[in-house]
Amino acid sequence: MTRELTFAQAISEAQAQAMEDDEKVFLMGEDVGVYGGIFGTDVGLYEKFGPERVIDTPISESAFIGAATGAAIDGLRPIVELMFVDFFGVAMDQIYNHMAKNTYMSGGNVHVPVVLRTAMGGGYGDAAQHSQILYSIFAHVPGLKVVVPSTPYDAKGLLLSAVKDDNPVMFFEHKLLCGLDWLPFGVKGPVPEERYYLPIGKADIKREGKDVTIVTASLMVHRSLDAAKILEKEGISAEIVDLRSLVPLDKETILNSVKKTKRLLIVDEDYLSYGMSGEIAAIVAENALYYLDAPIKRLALPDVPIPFSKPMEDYVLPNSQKIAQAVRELMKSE
Amino acid sequence: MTRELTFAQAISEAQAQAMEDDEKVFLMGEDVGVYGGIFGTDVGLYEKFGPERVIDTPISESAFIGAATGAAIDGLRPIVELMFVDFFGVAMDQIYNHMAKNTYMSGGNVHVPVVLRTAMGGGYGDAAQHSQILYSIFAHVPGLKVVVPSTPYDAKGLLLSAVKDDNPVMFFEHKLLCGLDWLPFGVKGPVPEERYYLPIGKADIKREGKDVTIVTASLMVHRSLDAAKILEKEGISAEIVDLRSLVPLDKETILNSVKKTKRLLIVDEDYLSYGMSGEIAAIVAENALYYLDAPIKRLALPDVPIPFSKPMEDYVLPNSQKIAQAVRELMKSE
Amino acid sequence: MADLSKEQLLKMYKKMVLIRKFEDRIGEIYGKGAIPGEMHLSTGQEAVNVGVCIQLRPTDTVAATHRAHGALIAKGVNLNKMTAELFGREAGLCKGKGGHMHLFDPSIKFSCSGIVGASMPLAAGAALAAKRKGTDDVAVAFFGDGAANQGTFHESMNLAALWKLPEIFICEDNQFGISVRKEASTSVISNADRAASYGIPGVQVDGNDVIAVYEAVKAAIERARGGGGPTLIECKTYRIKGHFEGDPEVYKTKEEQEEWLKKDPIKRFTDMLLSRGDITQGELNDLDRDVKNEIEEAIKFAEESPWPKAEEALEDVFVNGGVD
Amino acid sequence: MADLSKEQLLKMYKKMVLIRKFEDRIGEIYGKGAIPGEMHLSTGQEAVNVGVCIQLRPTDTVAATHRAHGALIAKGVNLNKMTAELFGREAGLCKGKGGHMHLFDPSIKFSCSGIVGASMPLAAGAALAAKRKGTDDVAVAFFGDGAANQGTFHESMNLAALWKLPEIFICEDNQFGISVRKEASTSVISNADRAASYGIPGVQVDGNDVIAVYEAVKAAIERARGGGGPTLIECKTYRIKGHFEGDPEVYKTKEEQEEWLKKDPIKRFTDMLLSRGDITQGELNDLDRDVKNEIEEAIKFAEESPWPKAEEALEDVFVNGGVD
Ligand SMILES: Cc1ncc(C[n+]2csc(CCOP(=O)(O)OP(=O)(O)O)c2C)c(N)n1
Ligand SMILES: Cc1ncc(C[n+]2csc(CCOP(=O)(O)OP(=O)(O)O)c2C)c(N)n1
Ligand SMILES: [Mg+2]
Ligand SMILES: [Mg+2]
Repeated sequence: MTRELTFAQAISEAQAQAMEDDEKVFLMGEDVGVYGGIFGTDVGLYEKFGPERVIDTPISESAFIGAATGAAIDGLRPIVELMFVDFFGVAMDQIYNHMAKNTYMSGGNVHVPVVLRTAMGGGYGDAAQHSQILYSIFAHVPGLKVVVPSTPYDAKGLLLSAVKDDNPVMFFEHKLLCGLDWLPFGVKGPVPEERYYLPIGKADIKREGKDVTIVTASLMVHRSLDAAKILEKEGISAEIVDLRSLVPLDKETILNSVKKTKRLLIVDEDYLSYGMSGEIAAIVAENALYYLDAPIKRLALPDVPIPFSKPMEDYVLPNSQKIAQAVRELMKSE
Repeated sequence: MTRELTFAQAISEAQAQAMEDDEKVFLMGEDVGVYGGIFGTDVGLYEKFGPERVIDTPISESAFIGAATGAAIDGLRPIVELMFVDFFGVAMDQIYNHMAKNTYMSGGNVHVPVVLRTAMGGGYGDAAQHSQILYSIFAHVPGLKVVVPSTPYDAKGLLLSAVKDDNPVMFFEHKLLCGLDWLPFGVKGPVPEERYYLPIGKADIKREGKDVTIVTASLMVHRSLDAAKILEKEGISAEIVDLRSLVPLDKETILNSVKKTKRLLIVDEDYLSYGMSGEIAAIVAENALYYLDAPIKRLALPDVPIPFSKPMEDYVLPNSQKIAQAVRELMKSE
Repeated sequence: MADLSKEQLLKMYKKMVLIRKFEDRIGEIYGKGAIPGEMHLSTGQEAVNVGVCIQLRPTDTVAATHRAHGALIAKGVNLNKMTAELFGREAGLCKGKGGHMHLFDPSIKFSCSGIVGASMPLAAGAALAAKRKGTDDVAVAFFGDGAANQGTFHESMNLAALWKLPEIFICEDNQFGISVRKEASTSVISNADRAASYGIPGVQVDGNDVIAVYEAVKAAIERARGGGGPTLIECKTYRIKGHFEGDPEVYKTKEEQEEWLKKDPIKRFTDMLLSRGDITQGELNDLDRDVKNEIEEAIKFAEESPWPKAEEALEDVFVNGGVD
Repeated sequence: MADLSKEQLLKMYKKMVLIRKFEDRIGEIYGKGAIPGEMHLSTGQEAVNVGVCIQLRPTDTVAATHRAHGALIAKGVNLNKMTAELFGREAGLCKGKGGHMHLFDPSIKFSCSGIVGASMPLAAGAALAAKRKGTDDVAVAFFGDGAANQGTFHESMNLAALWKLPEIFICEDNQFGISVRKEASTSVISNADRAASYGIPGVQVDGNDVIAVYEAVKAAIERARGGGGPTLIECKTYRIKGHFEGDPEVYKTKEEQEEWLKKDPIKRFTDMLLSRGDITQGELNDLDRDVKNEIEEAIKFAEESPWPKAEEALEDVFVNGGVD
């Protein structure tokens, strides 16, 4: 299995295969057509499936995301793209009061198989309204599965599963993973050509270790892997749990890892307070308190909007140096 | 100081006094005029200040909440009402990308003194789209102060401070506190006639105790007080920390109480995961881990939309019996 | 009344009376505290609901509002299940999870929402699905005069017009959004005029005349089924009761209320039916009796229905189905 | 060109050239990687920005979009501070916190936002403030043809019309929302026609003719200052460059692009000025030189400006002020 794809290519391939397999699947969103998606995730789909199945929408997120819900209720399987998650505020009602709740409110009689894909993340100077993570908000409100892949392999396998899921799935794609020219970083990795389906709700241990557990997701998995390499040289062995989905959350994998290593760092690019990092900490404090050899530590975006200027942006974003440093402190503390 | 007001009356009085004191203060929202606010919080204001300062809006939350931000930047001090917090999804972009961030994005050059008041909470059969708490979402995104009063006294003093604050303040009013005929519960309490200003960011110990700390807010303060009475008879002394604001969060009061009692229950009417209960747990797990004699416990709304039917609604909402039971379990566990 | 048979007319009459009498009873029961939450009744607006829904197929979609009983009954719900849902019982349409503002009946493609303006995008989605599947089904979005100032109105109307979706926009102009008069919320006299912003037909009809509603909607349905795209229809009516039960209605005048009581759509339709000659008061009385029985049976059904198990609350957030 | 003095005309010319040349330089610098994030230039749309903003007072508000350089310069920003902000420096308008899409200059009541459609409610608020304070200031909202399909368009237009707010809605119709042509996003030919939905005047002008823009806006300003309420003006123009720098522009045709290059607003204005007789090429050359110097000075200022301290990132979430 030597073929390597970028994260964006993996997503586009998954979408193409899902559309080939099922007439009911179609894609809509802003600039998903000829442009191929602002982050390259839809390249080739318009050419392959035409304007009837790869639909450019007006800039009316409430209308077209709501329409995705309506179409899903009526038996289709829309993939709908919210260009940046930062724009959720113009369409949140359709997302959380309808897409997410119609199944429950109908007593399970209505199914809403929508995949809502969205780009997230900072690190390239796009400032306060185009750099956010925000997945914690969607994980907080019930009724949405929340998927946060970190590798091309996971992205393809989870996206194929998301399209087959009979529930609304929100699918978060970190821009810096995509592998575009104008963006820093980018990941490439082996991706099988054939279809494969990864279970939504299973975390993945991206690196085994014995001294400390780092629980994280998406881009921060890569930052943590880099940190682990630094730490290895210092004799610290870090285990990295890639959550892969926030809902359902794989508590078992988290708890087992913490019980083994006895130290927990949570790394989160989302805002620190009232978010993912707090939830993971709480679960461990409820269920594995006495296994801990040190207080839980969190490294997340401080509670400030994301500043434009590079020194300030660097200052607020977690990176491998800061992760390594946090682990060092964690190893010293008891 | 014998005069007693309902929670709704306290809010209406605070608004009246704020408007008397400062020409720049005005109120807008849906049905705030002749109707007096759906939850009675604006009664008398229209009669007193007229349609120029107590303004009924069209049902266009993005427009009028955005307009509040625009007017505040231009030197006014709007109070704006979002009838139910459940409707935030139609206006979230204006709230979190603009009202909350313009100060920061402008490098502190723009001030946004808006008070965004909103009603929250369940317990009267209003189901999945009209019963939510959601304060954790606003506490997660930076730039908003988040105030969650539990008593008429606190409501007046905190609202007067909110109007004087040069930052956007989101002010959460639990419907069941308001004291309306068609709603159950309701609180009345002593409220001074004169103006007084409570600091935003200070928690309040609503009951001292030594065996266990209950951290909570809004209506759940009352449920916890009832639970404490039950527990007292069983020889358990519960201390109740009323957060009063989630942002700023008074970590000191929480930590001091936990260090004293050594046991922590968090009671939250918001959804369990990725919210307030997790954040409080995380702060304690980071800062007071070794003081704990038992794992942290959380009692919150499970991660389901709020069901309509009474037996099911009762089942998901925290109440004094469940709180008492959770404390009993906490006292047993180590 | 063009092509309407006697049978159809009687069916319309019966539905209108059913809505009225049913809601009267629900109002009573709510007043006694047996139903929790809010309660929005559509008294006086029956002609709109019936004029629209009577001519829809079960496979046509309806997305309605917080004031949805009328549309749901007109669309052909099983009244027993609907009532059980209002009562929060296990046998309800949604097993008691939805309640008054969240009534779902996928067997007749009906949904509603408590969020003002939310019906329009959802119906656009159903219309898109019909178009993509190549059926000639249509989707109807009900919304109020208040909702017409919500952003979703504009976005959905543009989307439906642009994509020529078979969506029909029914504005129930009952002249109030809670306490706020339409003149105090709306910068244009008739919302029908706003159709021009999307290059689609906009029609204003007397919403208290069930035949007028029927005919305007008929034309819109034909247009939509034929691929001609959406139509906006404003139905002028009046909210006879408060916004919700318990509303003090301080913002209404007595004169206005009385004026509109005279235009009661059921009274008007009754007079018209009787004036035809081939329909007798006796026939109408029979229908009234049937309606009464149906309602009492539904209430009995609901009352006898067991309460859902409390732990049921934790089910149905997600359905099974997909990859494991 | 009615009442415009030579001095005013030259000022307009100078602003247009300043915008063009400044953005050319910024594009270059961005291309070299010295500015991060996205970069939306307004090349070809200078006549709109200048035609509108040249006649505003410092106390009139402008709320602009992600493509805001033109409006900000036309409104009278200190170019040094603006440039320093684009470079992320301490001396920037926002101390480096805002950047290209979030430029705030309260001294001239200017703001912008990276969220499509967000300017309209914010400007409504400024207009409401002016009205409440009893000044005759106005507020201008800039937005694109793409933004005109966003819900905020409808909501703000209705609010402004209903409350007769002194808000002027400037639709910069550059024919694209990123890669999507207006015909593929908009169900009506001219957004100016949508004014009818709010009972306000809707005007379409040639957005590449700075005088035409000036005159249409002048009438709207007079109306607004006089209490007559809002106006919607659609300025027909063309986005000469990509949506952002680096856009491959696969969705444009060469012919179309060339057609529009011929209608370059600066070229057209220059020809018109010279045809007057009292303005000479020499005068324009002098202005061109001034502009060049101003730009180079601003870039120098920005480059020499220190970077903000990293820890500054934690400041300014909240301001001091209120009760302690
Ligand atoms: C987004 C949103 N805003 C506000 C409300 C509160 N609300 C419920 S019904 C209503 C009035 C709606 O008026 P209209 O659309 O005319 O419908 P009607 O009640 O007259 O049938 C309001 C403001 C809501 N449910 N959703
Ligand atoms: C709410 C929202 N949706 C989508 C975007 C992404 N986006 C940025 S600019 C743009 C196109 C805007 O088109 P238009 O309003 O015509 O302005 P122009 O770029 O042509 O100046 C889009 C879709 C956004 N910033 N905000
Ligand atoms: Mg109405
Ligand atoms: Mg454009």
